[in-house]
Amino acid sequence: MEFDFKHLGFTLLGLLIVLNWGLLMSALMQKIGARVARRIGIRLYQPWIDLIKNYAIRSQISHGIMFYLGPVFRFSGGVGIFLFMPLIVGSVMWSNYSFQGDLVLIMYFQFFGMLGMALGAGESGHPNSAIGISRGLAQFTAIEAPLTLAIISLAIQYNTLSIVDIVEAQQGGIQNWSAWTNPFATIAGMLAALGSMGHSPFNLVKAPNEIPIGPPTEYHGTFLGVLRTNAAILHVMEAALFMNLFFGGANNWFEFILKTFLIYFWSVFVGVVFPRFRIEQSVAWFFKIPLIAGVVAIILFM
Amino acid sequence: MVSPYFLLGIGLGLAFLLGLLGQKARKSSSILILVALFSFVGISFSWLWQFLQENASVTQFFSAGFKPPFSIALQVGLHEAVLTSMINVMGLFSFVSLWRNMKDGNEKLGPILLILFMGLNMLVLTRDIFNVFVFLEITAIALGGLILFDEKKHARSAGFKYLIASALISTIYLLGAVLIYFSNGSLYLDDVMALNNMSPMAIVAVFLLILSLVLELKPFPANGWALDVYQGANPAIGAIVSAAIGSTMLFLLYKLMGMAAFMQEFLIAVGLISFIASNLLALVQKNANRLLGYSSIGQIGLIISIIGLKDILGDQFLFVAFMILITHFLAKAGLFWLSAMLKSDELKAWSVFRKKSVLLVLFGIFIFALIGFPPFPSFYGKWTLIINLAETHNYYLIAAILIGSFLEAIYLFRWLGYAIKVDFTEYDEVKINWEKLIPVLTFGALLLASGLYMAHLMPGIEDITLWPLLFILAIYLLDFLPAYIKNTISIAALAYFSFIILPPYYEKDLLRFIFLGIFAIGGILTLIAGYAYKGKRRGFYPVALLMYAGLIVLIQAETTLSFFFGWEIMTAGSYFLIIRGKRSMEHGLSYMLFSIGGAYAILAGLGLTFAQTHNIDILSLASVTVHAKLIFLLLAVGFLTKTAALGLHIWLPGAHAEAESDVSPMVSAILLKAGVFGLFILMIAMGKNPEVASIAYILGWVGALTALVGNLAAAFQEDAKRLLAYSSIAQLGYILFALAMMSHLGWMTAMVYSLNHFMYKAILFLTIGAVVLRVGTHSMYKMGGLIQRMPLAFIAVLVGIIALSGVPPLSGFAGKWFFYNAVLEKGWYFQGAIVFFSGIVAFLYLFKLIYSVFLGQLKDNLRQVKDISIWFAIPIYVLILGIMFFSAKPEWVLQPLSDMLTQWYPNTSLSFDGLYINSNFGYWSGTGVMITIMIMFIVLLLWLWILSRKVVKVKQFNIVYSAEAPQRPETTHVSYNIFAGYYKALGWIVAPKISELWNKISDFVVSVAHFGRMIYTGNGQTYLVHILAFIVVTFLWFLN
Amino acid sequence: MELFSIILLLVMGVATIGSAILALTTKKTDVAILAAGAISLFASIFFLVLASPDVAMTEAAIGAGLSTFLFFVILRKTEQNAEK
Amino acid sequence: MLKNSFIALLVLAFGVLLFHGVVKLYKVPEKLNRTAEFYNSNEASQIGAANVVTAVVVTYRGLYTLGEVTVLFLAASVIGFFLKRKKKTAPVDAKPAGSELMTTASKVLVPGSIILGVYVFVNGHLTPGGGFQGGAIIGTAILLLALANPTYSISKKVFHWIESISGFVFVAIGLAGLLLAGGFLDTRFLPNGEMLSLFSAGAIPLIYSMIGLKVGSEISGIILELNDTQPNQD
Amino acid sequence: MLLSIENIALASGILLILIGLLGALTNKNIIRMIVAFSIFDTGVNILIVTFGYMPGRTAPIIDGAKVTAQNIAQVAIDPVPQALVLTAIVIGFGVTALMLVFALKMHEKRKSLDINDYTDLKW
Repeated sequence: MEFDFKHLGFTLLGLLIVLNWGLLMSALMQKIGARVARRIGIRLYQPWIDLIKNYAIRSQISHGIMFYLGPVFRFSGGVGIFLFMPLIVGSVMWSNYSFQGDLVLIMYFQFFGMLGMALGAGESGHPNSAIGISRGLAQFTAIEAPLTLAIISLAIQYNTLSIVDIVEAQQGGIQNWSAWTNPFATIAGMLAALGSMGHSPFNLVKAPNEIPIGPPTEYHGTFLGVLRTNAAILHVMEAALFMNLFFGGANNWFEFILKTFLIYFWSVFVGVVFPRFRIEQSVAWFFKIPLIAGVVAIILFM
Repeated sequence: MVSPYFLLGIGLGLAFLLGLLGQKARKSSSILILVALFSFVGISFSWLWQFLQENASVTQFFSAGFKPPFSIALQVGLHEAVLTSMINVMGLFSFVSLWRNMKDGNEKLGPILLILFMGLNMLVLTRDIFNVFVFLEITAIALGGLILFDEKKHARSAGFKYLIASALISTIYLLGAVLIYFSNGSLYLDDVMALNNMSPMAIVAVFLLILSLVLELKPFPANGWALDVYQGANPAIGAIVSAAIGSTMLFLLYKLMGMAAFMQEFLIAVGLISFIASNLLALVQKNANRLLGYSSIGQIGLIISIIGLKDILGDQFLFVAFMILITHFLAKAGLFWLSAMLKSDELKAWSVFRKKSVLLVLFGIFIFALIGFPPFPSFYGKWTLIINLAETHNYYLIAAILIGSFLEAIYLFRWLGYAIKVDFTEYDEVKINWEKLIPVLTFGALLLASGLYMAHLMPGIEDITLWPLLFILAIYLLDFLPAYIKNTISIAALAYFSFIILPPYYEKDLLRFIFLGIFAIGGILTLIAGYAYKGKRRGFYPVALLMYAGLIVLIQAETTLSFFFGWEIMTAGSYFLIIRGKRSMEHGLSYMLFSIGGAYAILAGLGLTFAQTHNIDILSLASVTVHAKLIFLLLAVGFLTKTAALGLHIWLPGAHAEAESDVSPMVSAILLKAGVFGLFILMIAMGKNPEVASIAYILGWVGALTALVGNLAAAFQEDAKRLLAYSSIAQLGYILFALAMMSHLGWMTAMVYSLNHFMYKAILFLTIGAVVLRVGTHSMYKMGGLIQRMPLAFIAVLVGIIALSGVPPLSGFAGKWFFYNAVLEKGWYFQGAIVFFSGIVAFLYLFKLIYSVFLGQLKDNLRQVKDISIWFAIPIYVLILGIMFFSAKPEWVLQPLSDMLTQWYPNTSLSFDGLYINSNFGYWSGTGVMITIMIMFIVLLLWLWILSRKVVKVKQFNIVYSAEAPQRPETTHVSYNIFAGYYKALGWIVAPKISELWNKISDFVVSVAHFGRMIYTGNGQTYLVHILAFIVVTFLWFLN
Repeated sequence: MELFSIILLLVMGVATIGSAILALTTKKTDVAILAAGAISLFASIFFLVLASPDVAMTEAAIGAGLSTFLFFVILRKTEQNAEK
Repeated sequence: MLKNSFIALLVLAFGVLLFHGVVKLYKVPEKLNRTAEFYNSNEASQIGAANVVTAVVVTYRGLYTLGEVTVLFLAASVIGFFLKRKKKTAPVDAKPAGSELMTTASKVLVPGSIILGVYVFVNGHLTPGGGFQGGAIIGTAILLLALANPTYSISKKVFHWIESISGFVFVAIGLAGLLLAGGFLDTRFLPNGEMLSLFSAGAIPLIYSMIGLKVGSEISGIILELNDTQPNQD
Repeated sequence: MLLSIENIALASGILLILIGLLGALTNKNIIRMIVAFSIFDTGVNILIVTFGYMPGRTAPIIDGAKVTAQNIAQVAIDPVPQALVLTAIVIGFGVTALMLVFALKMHEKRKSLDINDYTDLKW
């Protein structure tokens, strides 16, 4: 497949849609969370206001070059996943740059942003950044274990590592979704999704910023804006990944929005119900049911 | 031919005449004795010359003009000529080494020594069984006399024990000799040997003769007296006992075994038991001379068993026996003479040789020769021995010999480690006198020369493999030059190699080209870092080049022998490199032990192979039919010790971490690939064999678990180099896993990992090493914030960890991508999942590494630190360029690799389509991804830059910190035990169970040794009881 | 003659073994030395009977004579040393 | 004592083995074996010594004798060296004279013994005995002398000279055999002479004389060394 | 015949060997050990000479009367064992002498002749 400028236009348009949907979705989720807790919650347009505010702040401080580059890495991570992810089934133009690499590329590119962020926050010299990052990394490894098994199971099932092909194979009705054809992989994957979305009970990583310190505090102004922008994109794309893998992908933007919402909602739903884990608990947890589900998923398709 | 009776005439005549000279003319009498010993050497050399150059035939000289059995015959043949030459050279140098002892009014010492060596000559030459008794007694009395002159503290009680033991033993011999006479009416050895069927009495007689000779050779356990002599007597006398008398007795045994073929099994058993037992007991020995005694007894035991193996070894017998004997002879004499220079008996006292590097080098040569490293004769001896034993299916003997050799290696290398590392200030300085130095030097040179000469005789060793060794010798002689000159020479040597020898391999054999490239170019790059070192860096260059020479020989090897040759040379060189580190003594030892264990496994495996194929071509492995599993396993285990697979890995962290800054990348990024290459060769040759599939499957699991444990352990390290070392273990685990898949994609993965690991591990180790040189500590929590002081280092580490972690767009991703495809194709899902998981774990330690060292708070004491040395930066950035190239244009490298691998795996799903690499499962465009990410990154960077041009750099402690402003960096740098929670959850996986297991094994062995040596009570009578019990037991065994 | 030899030898044998046991059991070293000398002397008679006069002479001169003498000298010297 | 009874058991086992493995196999030979047959039959014509044992020891298997001489030489060197007292500080007259009886007896016995010794070694080829026995007898004579006259001292140098020269001559005769006759220690480079006469058996009398002188002087030397260090004896 | 010359000699020889050996192994006094060794040697020598003995024959010395150059092969015994024993005796003396000097020298340092006192070197 060759590169052309029309493609670039569609990509930018897709990015815009995803960004705005991500912002809206995060507002929705906060609203839902608040309502469950019998609060009124934020206004739905609050994320946009926050974003603009952040970008508009004039005073900006830096702790050094890596501190500066950290958000760039992070942002690249989010955008990169977007770039390598097919959005709408069968559409060449909405499949972004997924022709350059397969599922393995996406799996590994996730780390790009994480690494950059970790390094940037690390240079801030704030002890809690390091604590948060170490916890995040630790938990992330645990999340990846069941997720890997689920992905391997899918790859065996569909005999491919290409997301496009996996999605194609699920077309033709709900009964063809991996969720039905490979339930254990779906269980493993969706449980892993809980962790990767970073909501309670797996939000210890962000815990340090509740006592108002930690990376998001050191990062403010434009940096925070960049990080917020990225978060919006990344959340949608993570949901999109699970959608593509387990729930038949999306044939149009409406389906895309609905499915990503539901997948994202799943993690919020769990988060509202369960209290937070300590890090060793969450690591251990991922090595129990999710891992077993993943193992079963592979055994079934071996 | 000169009549051997002149030896008698000269020796005795002079000894008798010297009484005339009296005490005044001591000097002239010493010179006369020296002349006599010289004439001995001359006579035996003249024989040697006649046999070697003029093809003289074996001649017997009869006494009194009658034929034997009515007179006594002295036989001069090639064997006798060789043995007498050895003995007489030894005699000459023994006399030289005792020169100063002659001064203290001990004017009788000279004649006694002369008579001793004359007696030894006669023992070798005589064909009369009773005459042997006479000269045995002369030897015993002369030796007793020598010991009596000894001023050492316990020499006399030791000598007394020796005398009573030898009195008992020689009486047994006397009985045997007399019975021989009564049974067949002749004392002439050739007569007895010609007997077709022996009478019972003759058999008993022969049994007694052989038994007493075996007893003279100190078999376990009837050898307490000998140990006491070694310990108690002057080491110069120990040298005579071990080298000269030992060799003579062995030859005598060999000679008399001509009539005792029925006792071969007995010799094998006794010899091997002595070999193993005395090496075992030596493990807990602290006294140098006694240790040498144990070692002597062990070596002699080995040769005894070889004499017993005469029929089994057939044509090769003489070669094997002589190779091992000559090594023992030269090395043991040399070691005893070295010991004679020291005042203290302690093993650790040998560290004073560090001040006289020549002596240290000699010590090293002797030790390596004893263990059987190339290029010394024992290497060829052991090789031939094992090969032939395998050929005759004597597998248990192989096991026994290798176990014994391994035990020997343990204490010898520990000792060498003491000499190289232990603090020597508390020991008296060594004073070198010429008369002590000359013998040691000569014997060391002879050892080297004989080894180099032997290489010519061996089929399968190309002469060219010896050139590097000579070059290294030359470098050693240049050791007085400053480091940068030697560095330049070394680089030039490797560069020469790279330009001349390397390019043809590109067409000929790409696999070898790649590994040679890694070794040669890696060698050059790591040596460039050596410019950062000031001073002379004594001893570094010879050993570094030794390692590279070994690696290169290893790759170039076409035969199993030269492969093993290269393997051992490489091991030796790397051992010295590793042990150069500050706290690396025990790590060097454990490295060596695992290496030797592995080498013996390889040796056994190659032996078994040869037994079937009768071919030393390295590819003959492919035609193995029986025992394929065992062979594969042995070889694999051998290679895995070098790649540090789980269970065999415990040496690596310490060894790599404690090595010098530019040595760590050598041994990690480069050296480990030797094991990978071995595995490649092994799998190429034997992979098609259906029997090995199950082992390959196990290896796959081992690889996966190694990766997991390695990475997890790395995450919990506080020492930067140790962290990287564990990381290497894990990376090699990936490679092992990938290789074990034995598929095209699997091997692609392995190749890509090998290349990548070479580059990024070299970058990381070089950088961290350079940082360590600047900051003076390995502990990461003592660093921090160095990004401000060392941007060059930071960028290098950043690139390194991105590449290592496999994050696109850098080249590490290629490995991950191939890995996934290979796993799916092969169907090793669970192992694959483990490896993948461990790959994620890698992020933990990579973050820890870069964060703890470069980010966080800069410590006060590091505020003035400079960036890494330019000499480190150059190779690092060259390697970064390499990574960048590989990342941007992976297909340029991958396509040839893939084509190469199709010769072994023609069916591949891999296809190259322009920038795209496709497999059955997925696709990937390295260039495309690189471009996409670069553009995106730059765009986003610009985006941020446009929005935030007025960024203000704040001070270090300007952070929001719970209403407090921190003052000290240490309190805000969270680095120590950063993954505590993770450790709580998964730490059990890396609990040091394996180290504990190895420790328990070694404790057990040591306690056995402790317990076993209690039989040596020190009481002469108990020793006699041992001897008598030995006689009774073997007699009973024999009567059955 | 034959019978005489046998009786002589029998007596000698008993005497020899007796001396040997004496040498082994006696408390005094000089008695042991003397007993050993006696054994040598008896042995030389054995040798004579066994048609080996050369051996007999040697045993008498060296075993019974010289050796015993040397034993005593050494014993004396050690006693002397011990006194000092 | 447990240990001693174990040792006794071991020795007993050794005895049983010796009996079963060695003595029981021994059979009284009916006739001489080939070596003995050769020696006994041909000695008279080849060597011409009346005492066949001497011919065997000195000529046929002369290396044994050379070995013995060497052993004695070694032993004498060591003994002589180590028993010698460093330097005598006490005055000579501290030593009392030997008893009257001893002195008188020695006057008779010493020359006799010496003559006997010389006779034994000179006639070694004819009668039992030879160099070692003769030498030992001479040594005994010197011992008597020393016992009788503690103060008596002969120059030890003389003994050293005799010892060295006789030893050397022995070796030289051996080499002469090698050069002039059939082999090392071949005594036939001198005429065999007439059987049973003193000057017969080639160089055997010469060799035995040398050995006798050497052994005698060695032993005497030792005794004299010891005499210098003899304690007071009462 | 049980009570033959050679049987008595053999029995004496073996007994001497065993007693000598036992003495060497159990006597703690070094000089006594050496004495035992010399008894042991004597036993061995008796054994050897007995082996070489042939009943009814005489020594191999030509006296011109009973033994002549012609009949010596029939009437005399084997000269070789005697030669061997001769050598063995002299050598045994040499060894004994050396042992004694050792004993003396050891005693000089330690003032002890007990073999148990010389166990500094062990293990």
